[in-house]
Amino acid sequence: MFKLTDIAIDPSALTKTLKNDAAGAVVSFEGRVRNHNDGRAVDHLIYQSYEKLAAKEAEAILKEARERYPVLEAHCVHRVGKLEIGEVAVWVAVASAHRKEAFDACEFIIDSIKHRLPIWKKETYSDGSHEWVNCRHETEAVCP
Amino acid sequence: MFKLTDIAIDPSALTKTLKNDAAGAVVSFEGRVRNHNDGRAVDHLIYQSYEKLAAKEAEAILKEARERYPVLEAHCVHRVGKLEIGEVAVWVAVASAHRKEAFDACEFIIDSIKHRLPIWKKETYSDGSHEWVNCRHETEAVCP
Amino acid sequence: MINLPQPNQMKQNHKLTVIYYAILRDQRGIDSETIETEVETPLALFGKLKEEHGFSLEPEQMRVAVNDEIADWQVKLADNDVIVFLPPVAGG
Amino acid sequence: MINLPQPNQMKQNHKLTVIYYAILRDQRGIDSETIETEVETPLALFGKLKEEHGFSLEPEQMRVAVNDEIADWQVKLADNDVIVFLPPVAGG
Repeated sequence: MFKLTDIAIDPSALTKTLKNDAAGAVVSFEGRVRNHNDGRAVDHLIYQSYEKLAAKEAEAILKEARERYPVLEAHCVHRVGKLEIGEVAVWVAVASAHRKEAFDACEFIIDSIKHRLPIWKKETYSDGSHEWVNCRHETEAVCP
Repeated sequence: MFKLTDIAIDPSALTKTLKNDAAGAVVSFEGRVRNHNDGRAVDHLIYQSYEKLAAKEAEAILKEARERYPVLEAHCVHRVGKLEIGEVAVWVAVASAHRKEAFDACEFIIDSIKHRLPIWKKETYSDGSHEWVNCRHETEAVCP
Repeated sequence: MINLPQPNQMKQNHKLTVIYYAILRDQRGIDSETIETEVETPLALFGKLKEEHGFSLEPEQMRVAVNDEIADWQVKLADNDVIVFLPPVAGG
Repeated sequence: MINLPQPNQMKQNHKLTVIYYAILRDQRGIDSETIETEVETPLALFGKLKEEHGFSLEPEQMRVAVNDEIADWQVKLADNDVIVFLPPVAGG
């Protein structure tokens, strides 16, 4: 399941959707708005998404994860709009029988989400300036 | 923070303790009681712990994780007593600025917890038989 | 035999819708627009729009979607196509 | 000079507390016990208990803790020491 939402993501409510008696492991990832990026103090973020293509691409990523790893459940929710420090921008969770595949699949999904989804992030800094940041040509250090 | 508890683990309440404005990534792991192990249908589990040594060893593991990876928060709670299918046996969560180190630290902690903590697990199967299982000499397949 | 262009191969105006996101939206100042143009490919369309609006991105930095599918920059555009130029992404 | 044992090096009875967990607890049938014995090391103590109670585990499969610290199997035990034999673990 993939969803774009413009209201606050509640990871605890979402995690309940992962109930599966065959699951021995649930790994989840929360991407939160940090108070800093690349050495600059961040005030808030704005996410824009190309909804139709983002949904299509995200479902393709979840399908690939299910094909690569023996997972029982794989879900992702991405926030759009204005986000304050500490808010959850993206949530990914995977349930599987054993833990190794849950870690691997969760990491595969979030890496793919960050690099492939048509979603853009504008950072506004404490000094009032702002910038559209991107991951594609940058290092992990800049793309948490 | 490490805690042993004989009451149900609530991951959502625990995740709130990870609030940290510098955190861009939170990775959490839930080890749940599966309805099967090694091909046998499981009815319930009983965990026993050597509390003093378990607490000492767990704090050492969390300290090692902080030394190896640049993490902001690293916590673990382990359940003891009788657990039914679907209940959470162990919860680990790590917050860090970037995601790679959160995944690595979380996986390091749960691997270490499973191999080093003086905690024992008795599986009772659907046919009424039971067995003390262990990870030390077995493969990942048997140690979810 | 001389290969004269047939009427339906001649350059003609298409009605194209362009939707802008992120830095392109900021630089264009609008979310979307419908354009009558004779350009035939997304590459040519972006070239024309870049010239008019001074976009800072180059096609090499982007992908393009036509009617909600990732497309080749050299695909032939048809009347009523919806084109989205995708700046480098930054989800998560 | 003949190296005769001094009185305080002679074998004498210690009072030791043993706590059992997991399969050892099941096989012993009790959680813990206090023993008066002249054995001097955890290894010798386990050998004696294994003989008495038919434990299925071997020392090679286990670690031992003395007074809540992991200890060497050959450490000298002292009066009032608390000994825990650790079956193979299975947390998580």
